[in-house]
Amino acid sequence: MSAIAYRFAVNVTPKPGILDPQGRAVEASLGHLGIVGVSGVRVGRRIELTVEAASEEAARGVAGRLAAELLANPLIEAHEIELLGSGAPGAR
Amino acid sequence: MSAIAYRFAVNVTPKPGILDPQGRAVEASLGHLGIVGVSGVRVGRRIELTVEAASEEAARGVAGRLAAELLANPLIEAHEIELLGSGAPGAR
Amino acid sequence: MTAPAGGGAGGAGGALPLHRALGVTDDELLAIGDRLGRAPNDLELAIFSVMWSEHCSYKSSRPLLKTLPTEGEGVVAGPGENAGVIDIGDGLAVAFKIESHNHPSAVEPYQGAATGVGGILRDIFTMGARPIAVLDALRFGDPTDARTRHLVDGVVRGVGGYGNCVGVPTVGGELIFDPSYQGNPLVNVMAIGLLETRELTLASAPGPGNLVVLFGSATGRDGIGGASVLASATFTHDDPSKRPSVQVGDPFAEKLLIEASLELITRGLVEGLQDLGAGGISCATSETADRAGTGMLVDLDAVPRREPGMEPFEVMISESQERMLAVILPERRAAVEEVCARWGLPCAVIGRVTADGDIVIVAGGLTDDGHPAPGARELARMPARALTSDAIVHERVASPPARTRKAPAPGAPEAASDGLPERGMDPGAVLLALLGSANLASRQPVFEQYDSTVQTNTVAGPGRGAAVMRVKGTRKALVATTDCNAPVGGIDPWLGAALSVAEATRNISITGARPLGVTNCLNFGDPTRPEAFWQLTEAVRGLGDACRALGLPVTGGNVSLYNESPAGAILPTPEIGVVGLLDDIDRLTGPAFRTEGDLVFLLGAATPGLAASEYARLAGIAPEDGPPVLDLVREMALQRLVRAAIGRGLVASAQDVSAGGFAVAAAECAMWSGLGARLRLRVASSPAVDLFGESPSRIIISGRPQDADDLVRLAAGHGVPIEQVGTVGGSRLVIELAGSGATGAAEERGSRVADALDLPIEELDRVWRTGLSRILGWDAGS
Amino acid sequence: MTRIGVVVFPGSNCDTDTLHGLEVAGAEPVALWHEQASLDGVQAVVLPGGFAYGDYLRAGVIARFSPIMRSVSAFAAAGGLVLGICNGFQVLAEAGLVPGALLRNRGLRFLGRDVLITAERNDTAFTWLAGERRPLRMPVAHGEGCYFADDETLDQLERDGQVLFRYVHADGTRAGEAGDPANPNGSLRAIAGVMNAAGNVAGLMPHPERAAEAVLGSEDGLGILRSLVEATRRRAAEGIVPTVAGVVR
Ligand SMILES: Nc1ncnc2c1ncn2[C@@H]1O[C@H](COP(=O)(O)OP(=O)(O)O)[C@@H](O)[C@H]1O
Ligand SMILES: [Mg+2]
Repeated sequence: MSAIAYRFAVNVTPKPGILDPQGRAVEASLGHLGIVGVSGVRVGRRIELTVEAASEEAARGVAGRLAAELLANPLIEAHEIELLGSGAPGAR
Repeated sequence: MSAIAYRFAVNVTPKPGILDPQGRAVEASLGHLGIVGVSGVRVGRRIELTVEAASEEAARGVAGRLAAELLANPLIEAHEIELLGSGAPGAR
Repeated sequence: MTAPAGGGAGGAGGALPLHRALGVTDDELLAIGDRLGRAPNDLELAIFSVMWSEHCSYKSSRPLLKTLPTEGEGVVAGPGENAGVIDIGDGLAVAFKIESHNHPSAVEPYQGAATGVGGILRDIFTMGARPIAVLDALRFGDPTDARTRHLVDGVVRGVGGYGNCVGVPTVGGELIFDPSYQGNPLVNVMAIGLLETRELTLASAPGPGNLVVLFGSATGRDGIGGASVLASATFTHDDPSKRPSVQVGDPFAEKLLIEASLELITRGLVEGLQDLGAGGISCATSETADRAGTGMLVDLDAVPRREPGMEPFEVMISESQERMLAVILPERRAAVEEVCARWGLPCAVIGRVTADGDIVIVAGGLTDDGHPAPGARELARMPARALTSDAIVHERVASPPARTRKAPAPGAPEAASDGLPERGMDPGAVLLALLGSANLASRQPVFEQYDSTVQTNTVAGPGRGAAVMRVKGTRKALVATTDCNAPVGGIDPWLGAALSVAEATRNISITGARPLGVTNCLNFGDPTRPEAFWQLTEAVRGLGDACRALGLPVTGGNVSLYNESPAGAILPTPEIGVVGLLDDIDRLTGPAFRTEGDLVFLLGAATPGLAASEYARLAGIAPEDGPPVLDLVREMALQRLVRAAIGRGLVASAQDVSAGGFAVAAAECAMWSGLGARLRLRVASSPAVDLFGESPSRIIISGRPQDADDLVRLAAGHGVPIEQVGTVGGSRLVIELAGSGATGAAEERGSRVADALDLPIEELDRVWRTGLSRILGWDAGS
Repeated sequence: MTRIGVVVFPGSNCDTDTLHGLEVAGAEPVALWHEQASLDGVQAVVLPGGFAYGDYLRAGVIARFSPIMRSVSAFAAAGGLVLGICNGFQVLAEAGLVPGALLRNRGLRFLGRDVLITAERNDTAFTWLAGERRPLRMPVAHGEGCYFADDETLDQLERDGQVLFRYVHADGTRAGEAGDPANPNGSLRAIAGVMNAAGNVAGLMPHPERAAEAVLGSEDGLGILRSLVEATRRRAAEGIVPTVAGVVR
């Protein structure tokens, strides 16, 4: 088949206004590390995956479905999809 | 002061060869979702943060230290730093 | 000396011959050649290096372990199997074992501890037992040090992360801080399982022609060199070249592995079952074959892999987690595959059992009837015995240190005394300091990160002495604890080990249960150092003596050597795990006082010796002081007495006197019940010894006034001293000191020592409850 | 006999506990494998605790796509009684069968200990035998139990009586949000359990099945299990299985 392998990253971040205790914990520990000037820390997930499809659009569609249905919880999380590269199937 | 606010993302992913149980579980569940053609799933973290510094180099340095010492575990995780944007301090 | 040829080619580090790079000494290389009748090739050498590591071969400790008593009532499986198994009646048996994961946890605390839990659980369900409990015994350096805090945090999260997910409750353990563990923390994990006796499954590979099945996770490059390099070489955490590729645990896969393995066993589908741990496929194949006197033909290509391009040696010694090896009859293949598939686990036939006693590894596949396929290459051939039971044994040299008496612990106050500390004056202040101290404060901030109630058997979880699990479908309960008195071991390793056995079994007996057997994890230093080997030798002697005196079998255990860092060796730490059986759970007795007006008794009597006590850590000791003595005959009599008294319903509560002494034990009885007590203690030697000394063989019990005469008579019949020391009641703990020694020490020093300790329970409780979080810098609350 | 199904996902680890607890509560419990579509004719369904699919990614999210969950959703839509405990609650929330989401505990640590909760209502199929507004003691054991919904939703849940359990102090007063040890995970408005608008699907984080026998130190959870079992029995007797929700008097 003429499928191409697309590598995507799905970045999932807590929506603004949603509690992010992990981000707060990172900020709280900056002092111990002697790091200053850092703020607005938000901790989310990054999922990298390869989709084999006939076109970038098709591949993006699959990644998008996966992101919306599985990887992110729309109630609390935002997500964006980033194309990392593409190539022949099997070669990652 | 002449500090500028730089917004970074730190992407933390399991190193190649290191077992990634989460990625494996996601892959195993794709069948139930009726999704085919997805492989090589790796689950990591994405941390977004703002660094105030006089220059991009300086800001990147701070983000890098934070990533290496706190956000990623160098034994099992790789990380990369991505500049998301910059602007006047306080405006995120 | 010139080493025989053998894999000079692949040698890492240029000039270093391969065998040495792999940690194989020149002598060992000769011994390998002897057993093979030729020089090993590189693959064989790599396999030998792992199998002959201290970790897998017990080459330094095996002769010592042979001296331990292993016979006992009901023992179904003892040392040599993956876990000890003891019959508990009703067609049931209990399997238990303790193991270390010290060095991996020092490198990567979360994964090190997590995979430690995973490994010991596999030892349990390999036997056909469902894991029902985990206990974690942890030792670290200075709790205020940043690196220690990082380790504590990671290890605790790792234990919980794994145990919570697989659904085995963590019901007990230990958390001890001592400077000697600064560079080398200890992570020992004990697991307990329950099985129907008829389902006992052994790790052997009988029946030439049987299939060898590998199931569970795919094999990756995890922990390559881990067993040989990591677990056997002196560890420096700054040396990146020693950093192996870290093993990552997958508790979800383990949960599936438990269910699949137990289903295979219940349905009678396996002839033998063995988990894969250190040494990976090499170890599992050779050990199961050796136990059955068979050999194995291993089809390397059939091993499911996680990564492309793995070398044969990597496949053979990989320590990828969550894998099992089963030996099955050929006709059961489909049924086995069906079970694995249902649980979502990869499963592959990787070889055949053979009759010739050799482990033979081939590339290129096997024929259907189990012979190397045409064109297949034989990569290695080694007698299974040579890899396991006939591995090299080293006769190490033991010699006691020139000065066995150690200086007081670093950081201990200069001013030494066997009285009450000048600074403290008030014994109440000393008690509060002890209750809030790193080693005695409540461990709740740690164990509340564990699921201790899953499986709905936990009658007494962590926090108040031994753990108690009911056995569903019976009136019985299993009682378990871990203990180790390492500080005394630092002065006298025989005594340290014997005291550990005494305390652990006493913790079982005070619930009313009868100790069944002992498992142990011997954490020691570099055995090539005569002093460290002497410590090991003495500790094993102490362990054996105590178990013989108390009539208990040692059913298994684990040895962890080379626990040293540039800062020095750890205290000799023979961690003891004990499981006991309570026949009637209605008789279960706890440490907390029960009823206002009950009388309080002290069974046994204090003896002098404050060295290595928590009090000494706080206050220092007189330079000439030593540790307390242990009389194993008295200990046995005491434990018999308390079990008999509980059996007759004469005891409302029972708490043993251990770390922190009488005062701390009494405070626990009070805090945990919310009931105070007014006690009067006759001082025999000095106030510090009677209040805070840790001499063994003492128990505080409470009982109804009308049972006092029976109790006194029963104690006399057992030859155990008993003293009525007071009454339960009120909201304060009052301990008055009476007798000739009460004021003598104070007068000598010309200082004023209060002769009574009088504190509200609330205050005791607050100090005890908040101590650990404060010391570790963990913020309380959520 | 009242047949109540307990769904077994790969990684469920409270399935046998829940089967046992339901039996103690008087039901005939039936294990339901995640890959089956049929509910085997059970009269109510419980999603048990554990770590379905390892709880990897997000607690409960992968389990939600199991074949059996399609049947559970249909059963719920038809009015069948469904209770999710701990991980089961997380699965229900991910599946949208109950409102809200369960975030990581605010303390960022797994927490296993006894808590006190009260039933906010005693007229539901899950609480009518649980004990009138009395603090109930039972264990929690979870890392992701912080109940979250936006303010509007929270107001609506309170208004419509969909808040089923709250964390409380010993005197029965509602626990605070962050920093109050009585609220183990920092749940908003101290919410420990909720139900759907129809009142036939409920989830809670604490484990009633671990507090269903005196030997385990508390029987307070038994009332919750018995509520479900008895409500199911009555509905069966009335020939309404499954049926549109209801409040059991
Ligand atoms: N790391 C730990 N994990 C779980 N439970 C622990 C841990 N450390 C201590 N505990 C529990 O805390 C209590 C006190 O520990 P310890 O002082 O060693 O007990 P004991 O004096 O009864 O031997 C025991 O119930 C023990 O099981
Ligand atoms: Mg102890």
